[in-house]
Amino acid sequence: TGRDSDETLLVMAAASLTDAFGEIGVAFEAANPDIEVRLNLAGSGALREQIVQGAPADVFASASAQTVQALVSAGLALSPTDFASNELRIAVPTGNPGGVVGIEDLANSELLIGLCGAQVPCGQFARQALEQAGIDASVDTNEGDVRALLGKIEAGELDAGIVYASDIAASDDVDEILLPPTFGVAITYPITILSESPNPDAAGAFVAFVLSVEGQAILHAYGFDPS
Amino acid sequence: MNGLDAHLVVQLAGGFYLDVAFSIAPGETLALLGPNGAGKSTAVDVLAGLTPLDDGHVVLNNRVLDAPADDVFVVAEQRRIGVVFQDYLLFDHLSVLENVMFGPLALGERKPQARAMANELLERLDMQGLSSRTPPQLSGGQAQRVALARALATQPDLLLLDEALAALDVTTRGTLRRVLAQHLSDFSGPRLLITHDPTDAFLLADRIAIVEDGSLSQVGSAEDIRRRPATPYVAALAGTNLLVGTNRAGFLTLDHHGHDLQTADTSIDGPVLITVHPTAIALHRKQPSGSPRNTWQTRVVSVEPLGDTTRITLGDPLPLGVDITPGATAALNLHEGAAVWASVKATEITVTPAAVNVKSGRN
Amino acid sequence: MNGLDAHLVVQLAGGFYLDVAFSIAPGETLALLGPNGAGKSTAVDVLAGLTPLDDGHVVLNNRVLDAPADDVFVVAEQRRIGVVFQDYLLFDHLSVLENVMFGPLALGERKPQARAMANELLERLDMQGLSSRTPPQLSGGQAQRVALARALATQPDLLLLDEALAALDVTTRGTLRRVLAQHLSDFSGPRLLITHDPTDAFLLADRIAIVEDGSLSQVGSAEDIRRRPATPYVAALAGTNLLVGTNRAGFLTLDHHGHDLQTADTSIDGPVLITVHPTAIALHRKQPSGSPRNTWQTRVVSVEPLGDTTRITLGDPLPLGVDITPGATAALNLHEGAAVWASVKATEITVTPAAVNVKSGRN
Amino acid sequence: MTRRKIRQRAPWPLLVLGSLGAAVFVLPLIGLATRTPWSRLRELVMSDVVVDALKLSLMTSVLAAAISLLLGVPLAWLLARVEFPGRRIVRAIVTLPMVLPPVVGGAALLFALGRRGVIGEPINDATGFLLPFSVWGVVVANVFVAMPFLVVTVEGALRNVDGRHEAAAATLGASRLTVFRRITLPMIAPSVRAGLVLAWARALGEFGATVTFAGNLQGRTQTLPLAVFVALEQDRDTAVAISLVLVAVSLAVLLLLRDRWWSNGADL
Amino acid sequence: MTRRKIRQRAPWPLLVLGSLGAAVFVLPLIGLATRTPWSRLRELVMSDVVVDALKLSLMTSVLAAAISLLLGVPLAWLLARVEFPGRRIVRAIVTLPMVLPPVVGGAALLFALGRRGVIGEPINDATGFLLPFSVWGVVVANVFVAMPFLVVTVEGALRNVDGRHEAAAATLGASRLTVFRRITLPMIAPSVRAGLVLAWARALGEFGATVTFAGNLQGRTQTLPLAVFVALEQDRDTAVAISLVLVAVSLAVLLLLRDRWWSNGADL
Ligand SMILES: Nc1ncnc2c1ncn2[C@@H]1O[C@H](COP(=O)(O)OP(=O)(O)OP(=O)(O)O)[C@@H](O)[C@H]1O
Ligand SMILES: Nc1ncnc2c1ncn2[C@@H]1O[C@H](COP(=O)(O)OP(=O)(O)OP(=O)(O)O)[C@@H](O)[C@H]1O
Ligand SMILES: [Mg+2]
Ligand SMILES: [Mg+2]
Repeated sequence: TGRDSDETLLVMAAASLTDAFGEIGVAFEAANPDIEVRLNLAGSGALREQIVQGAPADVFASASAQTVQALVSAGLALSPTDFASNELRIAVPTGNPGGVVGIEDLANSELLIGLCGAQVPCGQFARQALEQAGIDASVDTNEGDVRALLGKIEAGELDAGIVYASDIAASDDVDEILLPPTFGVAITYPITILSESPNPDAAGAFVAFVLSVEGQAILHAYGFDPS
Repeated sequence: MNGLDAHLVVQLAGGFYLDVAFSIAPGETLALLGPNGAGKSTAVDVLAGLTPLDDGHVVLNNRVLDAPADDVFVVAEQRRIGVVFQDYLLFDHLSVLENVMFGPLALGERKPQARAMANELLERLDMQGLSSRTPPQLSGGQAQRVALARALATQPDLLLLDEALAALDVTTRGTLRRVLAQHLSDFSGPRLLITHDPTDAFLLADRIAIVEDGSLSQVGSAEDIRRRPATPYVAALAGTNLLVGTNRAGFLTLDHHGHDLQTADTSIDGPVLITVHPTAIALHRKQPSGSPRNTWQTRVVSVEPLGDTTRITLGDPLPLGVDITPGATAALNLHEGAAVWASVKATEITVTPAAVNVKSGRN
Repeated sequence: MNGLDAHLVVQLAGGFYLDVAFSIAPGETLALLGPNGAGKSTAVDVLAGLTPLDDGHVVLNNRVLDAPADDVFVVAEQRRIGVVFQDYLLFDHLSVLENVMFGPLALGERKPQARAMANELLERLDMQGLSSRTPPQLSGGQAQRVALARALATQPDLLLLDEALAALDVTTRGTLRRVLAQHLSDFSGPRLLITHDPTDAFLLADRIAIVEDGSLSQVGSAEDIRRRPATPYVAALAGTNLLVGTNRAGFLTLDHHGHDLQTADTSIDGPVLITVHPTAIALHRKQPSGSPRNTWQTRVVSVEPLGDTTRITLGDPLPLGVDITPGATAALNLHEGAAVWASVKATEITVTPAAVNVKSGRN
Repeated sequence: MTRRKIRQRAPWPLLVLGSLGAAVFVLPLIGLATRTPWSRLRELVMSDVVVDALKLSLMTSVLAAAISLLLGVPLAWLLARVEFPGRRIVRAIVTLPMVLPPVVGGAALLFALGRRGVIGEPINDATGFLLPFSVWGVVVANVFVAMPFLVVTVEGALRNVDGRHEAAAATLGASRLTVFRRITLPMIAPSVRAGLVLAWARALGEFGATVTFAGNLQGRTQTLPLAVFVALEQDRDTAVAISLVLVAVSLAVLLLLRDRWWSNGADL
Repeated sequence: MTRRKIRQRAPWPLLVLGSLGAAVFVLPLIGLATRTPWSRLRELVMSDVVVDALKLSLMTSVLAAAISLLLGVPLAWLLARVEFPGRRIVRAIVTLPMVLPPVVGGAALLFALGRRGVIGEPINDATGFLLPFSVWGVVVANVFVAMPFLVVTVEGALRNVDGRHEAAAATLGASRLTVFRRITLPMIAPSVRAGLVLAWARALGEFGATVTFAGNLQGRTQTLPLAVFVALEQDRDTAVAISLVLVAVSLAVLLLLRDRWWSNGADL
């Protein structure tokens, strides 16, 4: 991406959007040759901190409505739009060595069970699902993000864990176990233009592109459902 | 006054207390001698500014360097005092040449000049071939010569030599004594020479000060020291015998020994120091009948061949050292434990008033 | 054989090459003397197992300790060789007592026994009051005594003393010489004593070996060394004069000087070493007319008062040292540059065949 | 009479540079202080989560420092004093945990010691023992990231020591082990202490390798840095508050320690 | 004749403990190696992203190490040699970045030097200069986390040095600065080198403070560890591959360096 551009657009994106936004960025640049997209990828919390501290960013795509809401209340972000949704699944290592059948098995203390931490969206959704199922899971670790959790399941270090459908789609080394639809929780990804954006027009164009058919198609390819 | 004027009072942590006062005129060499642990190296540290005084003063060429009472303290690097440390303290990471150049460079000398000066000094000390070695690659005596060269290279106002010749071999020692004598007479500042070797002191010093257990016990010329030793240590240094006693009209009562002596010197009455030179004592197998009024029987404690002479040590009642020729030793068949008669003429027994307190001479 | 049998061949990085062979019988003390940088400390390192041999061997009491040809090398800690290092190498983090106890404890001695032994040794070396100090809190001489005590405490099979008395004051030196003589005669192993002080060597050693520039130049009794010095260094050590020349029926042609001498000894023809004792040379203001056949005119180069005698150094044609009394010095009005006549009897000039290669005596 | 102290004056270039250096550390601390919710601090910090994490952190960091000392000092000695084939490579490998992002380090530990790891799998099959998700996993992760600091520091110090004193000890009959314990170690004591402090501090602050290798469970494997990380995603104030606990603990420990054995009593 | 080398034998307790210590580092490396996609390695590693990140990492870590050296050695000297009020506190503060989770350290830097920071705001208002999200931000973050290792190592070494040689230099007329440069520094050179290696390695591996303070922008602030982080979210193989690049770089640098000045040429 070494070509000359008139404008540089700084997009803060949650780490779980790395692949999808990488491709969206390339496609957006192709459509808008005078705009160069730079992605700043980190945990939603770290991104929020950087925005609060005055990062010269234009767009914020988060995995958590809460994070964005905090910025909106602080007057740092305009009102967000949901651009994608997702579902929860139980992931087990290929071959299911723990013999996990359903959500009840997560209460089995013989198995090594992992969840996302309660501080991150996937952890919050997983806990909602467990609560609805009335299961008191025997958790061995609360991972920092869904990728870390999935990594340990892929490696066979954990017998099972609750992750997003999009993550399972991206992995070759896990099998999935569907959760009954009644336990489904609404998982949405908000995107917003930041109030102090140096390039509000380009930012608007980028958000529009994400919401466009082309953008949604890319997201779908990476396992996200439309919002 | 010009030269050094020092009154050093220091209390060290272990309990050692130094309190000595002396001055050295410009161009004068004072030798400081004393038993191990007497405080000589401590005095060097204080003069050089490495240990601050607790009391007293150090004044060099009218410049006050240390005076606790007036809260004056000049740091070492501003004193212009050259030191040869007893343990050399060479810089192991620098070559011999760089060690010697260090001082001149630190004082702002240009590199070529510093190198020339260092090379010249090293040559004078017979070290020219070794200038690219580092100190760990030197022998003990070579290291000492580097330390000497390093101290001389700064052309200091005061030179402190703490046993600067101790590790040298006899020939180098002779050479260096000459080099040093030469250098010392060129050099107009005062200098302090610490040594355990009376020969060094006698040859190189104008005056000798004896420090024992933290205070001065005697100060004087080499002649004074040799003729009138004030303590057993000084007597040993001068190679003579020293006894303590009381003179009553030529009759000497000894303080620590049960034998009386007679001296020809009746001028002093009261407590005296008694000196008997080792060559003044004659030994006999049988009781001698001649003139010596001082005659007693004793046993030989040790026989030490010292080259041209043999040193005989006598036992009770008077523990004296006697020097006789190896021939006489053989003729008298002297050996450890042999019974002998000793005699000494009254005229050979010198007495001096016991003005100075006599110390044990060792701590 | 029992005792030490050593042939040391070592090449150091800087170019120094040591090749010496000697043996020491059990109970015998060999003194190793030599100029600075001759290789004495290197020999100590090799014997102690700190520097491996390049060739030769070290055999102690029939046990091969180092033999490169047979690929034998016994590490230092299994040699039972006690060393007093020239630079002491005391352990600064341990107290004086702990330094001395270190060896016995390392060898498996119980603590109380080790402490008792250490205390006894320290007392014998007059250090009892200082046992809780650490080495940096000691004077130079005190540190040396601790090094000595530490080496003696292990009761080694071989004792190596590298200038173990150099930093001691005269009185302690005397005491320690006695302590050491006592200890050495108690101790049945061989010992090697390195020193620059001929007195130490003459008093403590049974035999003397002279090493110069990495090889032995003379080995013999104190008497041999004194009477028949083989090199200028040994002559200086013995306090005598040495010249090199050729004898033809009593007529001596000198190698480096333009003056001939006559000797009474006509038994040796060819290259000889010529010894003239400093007291055998007479000085006169006018040309003497008596018997001495060897008479020449010269100038005084230096006058050094040495206590009982004065050492006069003569200039060309023969650079000889002369010892006369201070009285005679005054009577003859000798001073630097004074013109004098010197004479020496033909019977006082000793010659020995020049068997040993004469070295410069300094590196 | 008390000993007069001569004031050492620092040359100005050192003073200027050193002060700049200190500013690098003091400024962020001021930054942190300005954003600290001082009024709510007590309440934020006195939670179960923080107390559990603090206990665990202290225990595991001290254990890790101790293990680093036990294994690291001998390793440093081998690297500094014994010539063996591949010494240089081992030495370089020792510094890898410093370079490797801790998360990758944690992953490497999993690959080696995890349930499916090269070593971990046979051990787990044979004994049922499992390092990850246990306190011991935290300790192992801490040792892995912290020990290099000790090893490098101690090895540097060992190279500073001239071997003559050790040789002297050998002539007194001391075995190499005795020489090491009674001569070498005391001679380099200040550097061993420095290395120990470094290793302990690094272990106390360790996050990435721990979370990856040992997981994150309150009371079992959630150390203070992990608690901070969790809090960062939820509520910055809590995160800052927990960080201050961390800072306070290490300050307290360092201040206490130094008095005793850092400065040999000659300190201010 | 070449000098005979006497083989040093290591006492077995040191050998056992030291080998165990080495195992702590070698095992994870083996773990990593077993999971490395060797066949795809070249392809994974030769991407723009990795090349950009490698360049940036080398530059910023070397700069950070250099700055740490420049400021850290004088700071260590002040701490070891000059008595000033609050010395112990400054010394403890210096070790804080080791204890603070790097993410918190990064936040503290933001609080101090960010656009809204205590110092950063006035500076930004006056000059428009902004540290975060710039290369200099990466360097500052690296210095902050890396310098303590140098300071602690060097201070430990300074306390090992006996002052008599420095005193001897002073009697030769050398100012305190000259003594420092020409005597003190050379005497502790091995420890300075050790500290420099520690600092450089720590800077090379730095992640948390950088991502928080400087952001994660490819080509500007995305260092290798940040690239690893991004890759971890995408594809573990790439992450492992980039980590190996990191390992290779540091191995190469360390192996090259040591030959020259670590071991003073006396090495294997
Ligand atoms: N750092 C120190 N702390 C406490 N006491 C010390 C210290 N250094 C030396 N001493 C003691 O002070 C006294 C004087 O020591 P100093 O080194 O001045 O003796 P010295 O006259 O030079 O002896 P030597 O002839 O043996 O070198 C000794 O008793 C010694 O033990
Ligand atoms: N580590 C070394 N590397 C290279 N050369 C050395 C080393 N140590 C000593 N030498 C050289 O070897 C020679 C012999 O040194 P050694 O220390 O054995 O002399 P020495 O006879 O003990 O002298 P001194 O009486 O001065 O102590 C000297 O020329 C010295 O410079
Ligand atoms: Mg002394
Ligand atoms: Mg020697």
